[in-house]
Amino acid sequence: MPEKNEIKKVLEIKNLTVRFDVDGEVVRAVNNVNLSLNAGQTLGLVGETGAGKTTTALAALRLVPDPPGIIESGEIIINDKNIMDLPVQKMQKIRGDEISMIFQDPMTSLDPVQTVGDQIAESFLLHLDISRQEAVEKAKDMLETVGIPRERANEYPHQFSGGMRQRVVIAIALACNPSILIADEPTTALDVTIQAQVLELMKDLKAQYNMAMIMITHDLGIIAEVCDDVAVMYAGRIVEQGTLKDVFNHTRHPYTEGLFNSLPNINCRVEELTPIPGQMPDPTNLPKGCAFAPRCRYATEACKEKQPEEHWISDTHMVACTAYEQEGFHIERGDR
Amino acid sequence: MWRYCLRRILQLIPIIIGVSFLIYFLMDIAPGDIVLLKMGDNNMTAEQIEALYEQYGLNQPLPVRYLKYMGRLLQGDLGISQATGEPVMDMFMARIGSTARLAIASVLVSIIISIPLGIISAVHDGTVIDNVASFGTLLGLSIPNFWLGLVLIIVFSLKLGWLPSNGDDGTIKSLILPAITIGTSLTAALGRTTRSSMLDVIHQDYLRTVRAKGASEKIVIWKHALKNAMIPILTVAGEQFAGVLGGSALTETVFAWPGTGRLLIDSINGRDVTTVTGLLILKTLIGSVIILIVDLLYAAVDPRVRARFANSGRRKKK
Amino acid sequence: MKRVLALVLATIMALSLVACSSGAADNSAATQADAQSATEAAKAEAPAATEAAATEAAVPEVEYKEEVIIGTDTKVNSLDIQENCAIASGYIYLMTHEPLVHYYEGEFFPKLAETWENKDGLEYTFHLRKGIKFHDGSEFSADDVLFTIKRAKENPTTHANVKAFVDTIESVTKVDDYTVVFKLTEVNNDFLIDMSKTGSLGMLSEEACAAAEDGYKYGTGPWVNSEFFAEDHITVVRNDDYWGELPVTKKVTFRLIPEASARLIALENHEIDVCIYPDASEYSLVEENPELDMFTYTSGLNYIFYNVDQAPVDDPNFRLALAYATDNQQIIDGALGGYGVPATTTNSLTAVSFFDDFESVGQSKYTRDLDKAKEYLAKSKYPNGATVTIQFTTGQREIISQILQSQWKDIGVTVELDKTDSAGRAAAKQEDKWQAYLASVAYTDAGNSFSETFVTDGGTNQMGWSNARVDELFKQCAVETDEAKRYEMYKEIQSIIHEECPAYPMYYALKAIAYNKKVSGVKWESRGVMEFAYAKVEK
Amino acid sequence: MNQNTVSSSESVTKKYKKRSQFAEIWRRFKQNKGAMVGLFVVFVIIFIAVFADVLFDYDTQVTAMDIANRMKEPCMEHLFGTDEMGRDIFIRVLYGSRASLSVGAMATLIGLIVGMTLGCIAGYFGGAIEDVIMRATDICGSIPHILMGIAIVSALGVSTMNLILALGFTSISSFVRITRAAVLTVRNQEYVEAGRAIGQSEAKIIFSHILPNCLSPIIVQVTLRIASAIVAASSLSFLGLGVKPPSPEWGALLSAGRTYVRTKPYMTLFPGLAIMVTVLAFNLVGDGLRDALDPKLRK
Repeated sequence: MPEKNEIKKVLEIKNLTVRFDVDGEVVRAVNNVNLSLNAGQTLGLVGETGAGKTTTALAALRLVPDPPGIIESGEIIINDKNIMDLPVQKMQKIRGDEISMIFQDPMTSLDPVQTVGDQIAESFLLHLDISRQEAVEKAKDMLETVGIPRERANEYPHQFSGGMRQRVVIAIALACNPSILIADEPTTALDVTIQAQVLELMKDLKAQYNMAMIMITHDLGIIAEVCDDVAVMYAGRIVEQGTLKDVFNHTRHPYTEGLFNSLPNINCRVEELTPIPGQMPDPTNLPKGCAFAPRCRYATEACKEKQPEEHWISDTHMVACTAYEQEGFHIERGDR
Repeated sequence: MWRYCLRRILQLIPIIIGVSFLIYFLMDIAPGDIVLLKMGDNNMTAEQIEALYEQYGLNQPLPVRYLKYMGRLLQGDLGISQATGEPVMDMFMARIGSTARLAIASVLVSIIISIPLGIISAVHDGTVIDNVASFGTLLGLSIPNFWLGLVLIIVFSLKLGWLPSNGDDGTIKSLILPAITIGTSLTAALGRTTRSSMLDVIHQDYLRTVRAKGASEKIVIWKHALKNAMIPILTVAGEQFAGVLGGSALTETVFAWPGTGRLLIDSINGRDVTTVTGLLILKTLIGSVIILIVDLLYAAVDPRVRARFANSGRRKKK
Repeated sequence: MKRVLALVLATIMALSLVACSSGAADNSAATQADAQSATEAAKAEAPAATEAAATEAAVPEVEYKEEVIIGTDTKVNSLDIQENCAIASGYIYLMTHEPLVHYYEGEFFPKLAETWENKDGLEYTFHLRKGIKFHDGSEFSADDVLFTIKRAKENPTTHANVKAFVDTIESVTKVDDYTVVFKLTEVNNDFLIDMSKTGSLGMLSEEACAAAEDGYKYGTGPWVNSEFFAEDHITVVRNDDYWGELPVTKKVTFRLIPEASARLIALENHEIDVCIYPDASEYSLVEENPELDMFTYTSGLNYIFYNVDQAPVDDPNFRLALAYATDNQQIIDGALGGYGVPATTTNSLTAVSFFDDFESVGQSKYTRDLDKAKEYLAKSKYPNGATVTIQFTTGQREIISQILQSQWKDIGVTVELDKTDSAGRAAAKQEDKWQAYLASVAYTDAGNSFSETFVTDGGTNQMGWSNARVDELFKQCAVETDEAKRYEMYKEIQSIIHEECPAYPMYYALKAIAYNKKVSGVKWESRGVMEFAYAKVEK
Repeated sequence: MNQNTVSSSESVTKKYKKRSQFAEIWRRFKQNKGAMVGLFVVFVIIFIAVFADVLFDYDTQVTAMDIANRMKEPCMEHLFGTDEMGRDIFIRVLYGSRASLSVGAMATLIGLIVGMTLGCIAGYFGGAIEDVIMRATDICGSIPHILMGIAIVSALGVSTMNLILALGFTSISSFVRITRAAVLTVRNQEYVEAGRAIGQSEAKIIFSHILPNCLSPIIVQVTLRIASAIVAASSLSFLGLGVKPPSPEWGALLSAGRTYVRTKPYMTLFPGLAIMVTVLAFNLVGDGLRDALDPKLRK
């Protein structure tokens, strides 16, 4: 995607650190994360389960459950407002109106005892000064927009299939035309065929509504399909960030490389899958140095001692890896 | 749904047979009987006693008496009180109104206290607020009922003169004190259920969806969470209602409340087997019907249950 | 002991005088009236009462409430007056039903019989009042008297006391519609007192009883049974066709409030006008309350009954050992808060036959004297002590039995407590499985009244005790007309009982009825059989 | 709950696997301050109950009357005052813990043993036996407990043993239901299948596999039941169906003092408080245990 520096930033996350205090122990979920999102842009956030993707997204809506979650530091700026300073009522006005979120599991994201029409209408009622009747009408319109016949507004979630429910969730999220949509693994829980339909729908709607979107996923295929930019998270940190091309074709971080290596390659089926050895470190007890170092085949003593710093390879491409302090270091997966 | 109701009502038959037999048996092994009681401290000749036993039909062995009773019961006849000569059904009808009013008011008191406290507890799970709120719901349970009743009478009737101290004059005023006395003893169970049911619900994804819409916590908790947490709460409230309908004899005694509980205790003391058995059968019936109604209420609360009812008459398993 | 007794009696008198001051007009009018001129008296009664009321409240006219509410403690199970002898039911029966003769504080007054004659103590002729109607409209006549006695004799649910009395009536014959003759099986000096008991011998309507199963609820009294709801209330409404003086009040409700504290609170709270039996511990609250007053009287005699067929209480010496180990005053202080009179003999305090000067006949009174108690114990079959089970039913007796437990321990007698309910007691008695039982018996003032406890197979002879000499003496007393000779025989009876101690007299409880000072017109009665027929409450 | 924390608590559990299950429960229980206070109070009361006869002499201090000193207001000599027979209420309340606790505990024990056995049989064997047991349970459960208690004590006569029997009988149905439900959930788990596969006897399977795995709801029920049995005992005392005098059971003290509720309020206040504190403590412990034993309710 060509660079457009003048485009408005709709979301900026600066130095975000989130921890959870669970049973007297501290879980470091998000550490010093920086992200920014321009209007109309789609950012992919990739990482293993537990990398801190969802927490980062929830923080953007200030929905990190508290207790036990605590946003230790950081600024989150939505449309030029630092939401960390906003009173609760103001924040509620922003949620759903300026920033929306779609959750992973459509089976559990809908209130089982309210009709889907009412659940969509609630969004309108919360943000627009309209009557209930009007809101219900608008909700029905919205259902049509996501491809569900409007007559079904009076039905309950249990009468819908998974894919349909996710459409309802999307309708709720998009009801008030937010400028930012965060989609947290929106297709993971769906059948493969439905996945494609839902993704297609999201792409269409994104274009139609001209939203910025953060697509959280661990599926690199989805990233390739819908995203402009990619950020890779590991143990609560962003380890590599850049345009789709930067990250996919000019991979720099050993972890990103590991991710690609663990994907089956249809073009080269002889190649054996090489999963990343070991497991993600215990977030209550992160290593002093690079969190990936214990699993990293390039790791040096320095990696274990020191937190990696950001290395900017280009204006758009960042990698956080200590190894790049050495002259001439490169990983195996070269530029493609 | 009708099939479901019918099935539930049919299931009552063995229960009623069991209850009536158990009570008949217990009353039979209890020392003394209505004849000896009528004699009181006085001496009677053997013939006189024999005549009385015959008059009350007590000269027959237990199985015969029981079968006779059941035979009449089959025809819907609950028999005639041995102590007063009135039909048991009439005695029950004369008192059930007071008891029902008291039961409704008590459960309302319980709901008013325990649901908010249970919710607060759940929302502030694990904090000091949770502890205080849980403590609050437990308090009523820990105070012996009759003592609380007497203290309430002293404070609100005697010292403050706000409320009548006893009796049922049909007004809300006379209901308040006995309802508080019973209601507070119910808060623990209902509050506990509310708390755990809310805790189950409160971390559900759909509440996050509602929050993400921009809804305030008030809407999240009271509109979405509470409605979802309602089934266990309804169950307990229904059981409590049935329970108070069945027996609040102590409070009825303290407040001189003309309900069925006192009638039952007096009948037990008076060894009035017909009345005791009849009352307990009626209580069992009413209690079961209430619990059935609560089950049907689930459908009103939860569309999934509604769907299950609509789909088949199969037995619902929770 | 005597001083205390005198003091208490004085208090009772004073209290009852005060209480009766407003109703005194009725009483004095009634006292003046003699048997022959009863009709005139009834006529004279009304103006006397109005006169008194007029002088009392000359300036402002006193207005009365339409309803009097009386809080009671005992459930009345039935309105059948022949089935029940409890005082609580008596309150109601006294208002709705009338006997032939009325008895009040030692004197007889005509009621449904205008006059009566007695021939040789065995034959009584009653001349009935004419033109009296039952509540159901049927007319009162000699047939109803015959029916009432017949029903009492034949109905299996008739209370044993009533039955015992009617069994002494050999026959009742109708001379004409308004004259009946009673023939007795034996002379009974107390016949008229027994006849006056409303509970047993209020007149029932033959017609009403034939028409309806609950025809017994229709009497001839100034009040008509209206609502009957045993656990809550019993209401009577004024009988506007009453032959005598009409009450001012239109409705009297007896509300059952089982808890004593709650009942008194209801009185203080103006929810009821009269509170039957407040708890003794709360008498002080009544005394401190300027709005309230109290009528106190000594009620029945509280006994320890011994089952004389059961070891170890089968031995008189053992029973006497227990008697001399017991301290009545401690029982009264501990269980009754001091509101009781220690009993010294087995008779009513106010009975003409009362005798307790046992020193004069070479005996000694029962006082706690451990040496004497141990002496008797040593003489008994159980010189090393034994275990006695005390059976009891109500709360107060629970404390008494604990006090006895504590007292008797001092002579090496162990007490087991057996708490039961009245049905349990009835069963124990029937099966003869008990040793000692705490109970009270209320006697009338009649000399012979305590016989029912001590003659062989007497109505309240729970002990199974039988003494030929006592039986003989009671029989003689009933027919003896010389007062002095009779008293000598009563002395001997009480002395024999004292020596054998089949029943140990503990105390006479001081009972009370608290009421709002605005209440007047209640006929307080020293035995506790209050008449609320003319009760009224100032607005 | 958000997926981060879920995964992290998974790893937490993993990490503490080496700790015993008991230590884990205890750790969670400790965090509940209310439950800890309750536990402390329960221990104090049990301590007093166990050593009551060491601290006081039953004959001379607990039941001996002293009419001269009756109805003394609370003072230094008699901390809680004296009753109508002049007995020290403080000593009677302390000694009463023995009677009250043993009534509560014994009654619960009866309910537990009978109820657990029947519940186990019903849940494990199923079929006709289950039907019979559950119908019988429904019958007993459908009669209000307090009325059932009244009927039983009236029938058997007033005594401490009969009170315990009555309260025990009424608590059977809840134990049957709870045990059966718990057994049903573990009956078909793999480790039970495994036991069956290697030919263990039914009894062995029940006692070594099934029961230990459904203990937690039963333990919670036990603590709550003890509390409610103490309250129920006081209710029956009020109706004159409690323990035999002169036992200083709290319900009996409360009931005996009720006529003096206005003139001598301390006579009911202290036994009332004793019941309240004990019942509260047991309930707090029960609730705490419930939370500690059932981690899915917690975060």
